[in-house]
Amino acid sequence: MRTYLKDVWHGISSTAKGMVLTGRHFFTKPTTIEYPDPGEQTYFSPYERGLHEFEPEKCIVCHLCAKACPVDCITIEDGGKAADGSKILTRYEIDYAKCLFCSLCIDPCPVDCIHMGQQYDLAAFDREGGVRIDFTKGEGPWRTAKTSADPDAGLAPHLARIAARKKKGGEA
Amino acid sequence: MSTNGRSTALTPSEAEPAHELHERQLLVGRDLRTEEMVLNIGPQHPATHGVLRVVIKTDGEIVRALQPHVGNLHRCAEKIGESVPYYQWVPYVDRMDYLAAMCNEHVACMAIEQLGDIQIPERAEYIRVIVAEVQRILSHLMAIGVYGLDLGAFTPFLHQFRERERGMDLLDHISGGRLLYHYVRIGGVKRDLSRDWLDELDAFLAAVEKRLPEYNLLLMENRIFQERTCGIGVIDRDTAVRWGVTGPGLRAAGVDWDLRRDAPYSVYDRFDFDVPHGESGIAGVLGDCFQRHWIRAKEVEQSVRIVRQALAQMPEGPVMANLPKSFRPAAGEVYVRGENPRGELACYFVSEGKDTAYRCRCRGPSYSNIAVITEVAEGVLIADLVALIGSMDIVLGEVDR
Amino acid sequence: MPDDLYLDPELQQSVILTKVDWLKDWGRRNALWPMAFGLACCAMEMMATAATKYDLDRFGAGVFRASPRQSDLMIVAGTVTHKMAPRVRRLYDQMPDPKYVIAMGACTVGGGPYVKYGYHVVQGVDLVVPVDIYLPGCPPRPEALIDAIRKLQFRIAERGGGTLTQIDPRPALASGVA
Amino acid sequence: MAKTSPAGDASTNEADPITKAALDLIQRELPDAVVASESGGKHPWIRVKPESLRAVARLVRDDEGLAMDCCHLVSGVDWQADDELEAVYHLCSYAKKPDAEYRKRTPKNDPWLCIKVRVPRGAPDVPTVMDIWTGADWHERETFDLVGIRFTGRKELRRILLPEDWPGHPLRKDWVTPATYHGVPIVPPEGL
Repeated sequence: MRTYLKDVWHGISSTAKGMVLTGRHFFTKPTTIEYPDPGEQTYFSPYERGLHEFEPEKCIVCHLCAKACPVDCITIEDGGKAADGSKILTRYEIDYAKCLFCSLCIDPCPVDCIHMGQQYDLAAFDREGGVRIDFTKGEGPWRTAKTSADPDAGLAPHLARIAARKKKGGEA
Repeated sequence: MSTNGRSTALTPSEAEPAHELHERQLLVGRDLRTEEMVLNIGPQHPATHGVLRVVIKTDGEIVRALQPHVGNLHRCAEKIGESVPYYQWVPYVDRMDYLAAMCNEHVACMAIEQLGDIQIPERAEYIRVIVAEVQRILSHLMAIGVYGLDLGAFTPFLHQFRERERGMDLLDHISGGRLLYHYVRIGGVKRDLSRDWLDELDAFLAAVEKRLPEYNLLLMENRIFQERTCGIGVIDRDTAVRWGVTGPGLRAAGVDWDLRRDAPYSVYDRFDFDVPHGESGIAGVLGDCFQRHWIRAKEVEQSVRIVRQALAQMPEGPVMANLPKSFRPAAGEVYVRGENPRGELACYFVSEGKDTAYRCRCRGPSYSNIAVITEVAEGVLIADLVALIGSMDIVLGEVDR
Repeated sequence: MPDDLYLDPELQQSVILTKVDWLKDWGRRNALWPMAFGLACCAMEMMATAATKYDLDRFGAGVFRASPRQSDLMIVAGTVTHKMAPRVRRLYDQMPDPKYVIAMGACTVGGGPYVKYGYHVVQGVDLVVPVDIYLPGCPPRPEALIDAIRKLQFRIAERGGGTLTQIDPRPALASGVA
Repeated sequence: MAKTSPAGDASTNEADPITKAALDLIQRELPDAVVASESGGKHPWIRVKPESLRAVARLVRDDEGLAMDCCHLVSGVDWQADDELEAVYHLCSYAKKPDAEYRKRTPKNDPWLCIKVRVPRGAPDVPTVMDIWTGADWHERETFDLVGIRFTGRKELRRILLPEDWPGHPLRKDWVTPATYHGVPIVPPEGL
C-alpha cells in the first residue's frame, strides 16, 4: 500500500514538474515564424541550394555542368556557331523531377554562369509545365538577384539575428 | 492504421468427442489455450518509424513471434555507387541515413580517400568532426523527441524541434541544405567556417546544454515514461553482440565500445570524452529501452564536449586537398567504419582502377539493429513493441539503402 | 464526382446551393487533414513543417492522422519503390472523397535522383495515384511544403464544387498497380 | 604526431597482427583450408575454401586471442571476368579491445578480420554461418537477394529487400534492368 501511494505520488509529481516546465513557455517569445507574412522572413543560407540561377549570356555551352550531374537532369542545346566562333545557346533546361540539388553542376563551370539560388517555392499543378524549366526562355524567378554570386549578400539577416541575440544576453 | 487481423487457426482442431468427457475435464484438456492471431503493422503505421512492416503473431496482447519485412525503401544505393563516379555518389550517401547525413558523408569520404590515398588537410578533419558531432546532437535530439512521441508524450517532440531547427540552420548556413548537406567532399570539406558561424555554434551548444535537462525532466524523470521503458525490451550483451547491434543499443547492453575512442578515425584520438554505457546505477536494467534512451541523452553531452575541444584546437589552413582532375584510385579494396549516431556505418569498396567503384557495399547500422527485434520481441506486449522499436531509433533509409 | 450523382446541374447553380458549396469548400480547404505518411527523407521535413518553427496548424493542415480513413490529404513524402507502390495505391483508395495528393520531393515527382540507376524506384508517384500538386526539391524546405499546401487551398477555393480535380493519369495508371 | 587520416600510413606494408594471428591459427588447425591471403596493406584478407568456411568461422570465433564474436558485414562481389562470385565476411570483436600499441603499429587502424570465399558463378553455394553469428542472417539474405549467392544449410533463404517475384539479382554485372515490373515502368519512359 505504501509503495502504491508512493508510486502514485511520484507519477503525479513528475508529471506536474513537466507541466510546470511546459507552462513556463506561455511567457516566452513564440518560436514559430509567421512564414508567408512578408514581415517575417525565414533564414536562408548564402549558399542556399534552391532553384538554379542561370545567366544565358555568359554560358559558353561547354556541357561541363551536364556531365557533372549524377542524374543527367540538365539538357543543353546549341544552335550552331555565332560569327565570333562561340556557340549559340538555344536551350538550357533543368528537369526538377530529377534534380537532387547537390550543387555538383556549379563547381566545374568555367565562366560561373550557373549558381544555386534561394527560390524554393517550386510547387506546380502539372509536371510538364512546372517542373521542367528552360532557363533561356521567359522571365522567371531564376532571373532575379544573383544571390549566390555574392556569398555575403544573404548574410545580413543572419548577422542581425546573432546581434539581436547577443544584445538579449545569449540564448534566444 | 493498416492493421489487418485474421485468425491463423483456420482449420478446426481435432475435436475430442465432447460427450465422452466430463465437463470439467473438457476445460482442463483444452488448457484454456487462446487463439493466436497474425497481425500486420505497417508499412504506413507511424510507430514503425518509416516504412517498416512488422508481422507479429500474437497471443492476446503478447507477441509470440515477429517478422520484420524491410525493403520498402530500397533505393539501390549500392547499384548507383557502382554506376556513377565516386564524387557523384557522395550526395547519395546523405540519403541513406537522412537524419545523420554529415556522419554518413564523413565515413564514405574517408573510405574513398583511403582507397585513393588522399591526405586531407588537418583543418578539414577538424571541421568534419565538428559538423559530424553537431549532426549527432541533432540526430539524438530527434530520437529523444520522437521516442516521446511513440510513448504518447507530444511535448518533448515540439520542444526539441526548437533546438533542432537552430542546428539545422547552422548546417544549412555552411552547406545550403537543411537536411541533406553534401558538405563533406572527397578531399576535404566544401567551404571554410566563418567567424560568425562559430559564434552561432557557441550559442547553439549553450542552448543544447541548457535545454537538455529540460528534456530529461520531461521524459526520463517522468514516472509514466519510466514505467513504459524500464525493463522493457532487454537486449543483453550476448544477444547484442551476436546480432551485430551497434551504437547506443550495444552500449546500453553494457559493452564499453565506441569506435571514436577504441579505433579512432579522423582526429577523434585528440579529444577527451567519455563513452556512456549501460550501468546499473540508473533506473531500468542493463540493455532495456530506458538505458538506450539515457545513453542518447548522455551522448549529446559528450558531443558538446567534443565540439568545444575541436573548436579550441582547430588549426588554420586550407580545407580542401589538391585532387587530380580525374580521380581514379588504384585497384584495391578498403573497409572503413565509423561511429554514426545509430551505430557503426561501414563502407566496403572494391576498386579496379576506374573512376567508378567495382563494388560498393554499405553496412547501415539500423539494418542489424532492427534484425535483433525478431529475437527480443518474443514475449513482449504489443504496446511495448512500439517502445522497443522506437528505442532502437532506426532509419529505414539506412535499413534498405 | 459524388455531388453530380445527387444534384441536378441546374440546381447546383442556384444561389443558395452556391453559398453552401462555398461554405463546403471553405471548410475543406481550411481543414485539410493530412495522413501521417512518411516514406523517406522528405518525411523529416514534413515533421519539421508540423513542428514548432513552422507550425502547419496555422493553415488548418496540422492534424496528422494515422488512418487514411480520417484524412483527406496524402502528402507522399519520400521515395516510392516498386515494393511500396501497391500499398500507396491501397492507402489512397482507403481515403474518403474528396482527397488530394501532394507529391513532395523529386523522388515522388519523377523518380528524382534515382531515375537513372534506381531499378527499384517508381519513376514518379503519379504512375500510381493521381497527383494534385507537384513539389520538387530534395528535400523541399518546410516553406515550400507550406507553399504547396496554400496552393492546394487556393485551388480548392478556385475550382468550387469541392470535388477532386480529374487528373489525366499517366499511362501506367490505366494498367493499374494495385 | 597522431595520424590525420587512416590513409596516412598505408604505405608501410607491415603485416596486420590480427590477420597474421588468424592466418597462423587457421594454418595450424586446418592446414589445407587457406587458398590465398594477404596480411599487409590497407585491406588484409584470408581466402578459404568454401567447404572449410564453417570450420574457420568457428575457429576464429572461439579462439581466445581473436574472439571474433560479431559478423559485421557479409558482402557479395561478382567477379564476372573470373566467372566467380565472392562472399566477403568482415568480422570484429567486442570482447577484445585493441590496445594503443595496435593502433600505432598497423596501417589499417581498425581491428577487423576479413575472410573471403570464392565459388563458381554457375553453382554459387556457400555454407551458411548464420548459426555461428546470428547477425549474419539478414546479411546473407541481402547478399542472396542482390548478388545471388546461395547460402546453404540455413532455414529460409528468401529475398529481403526486393519483392519475392523480382527478376534476377541486380548487383550481378550482367543483370539487365527489365522494362517494367507489374506494369510500372522501371526505366524512365520516353519524354519523362
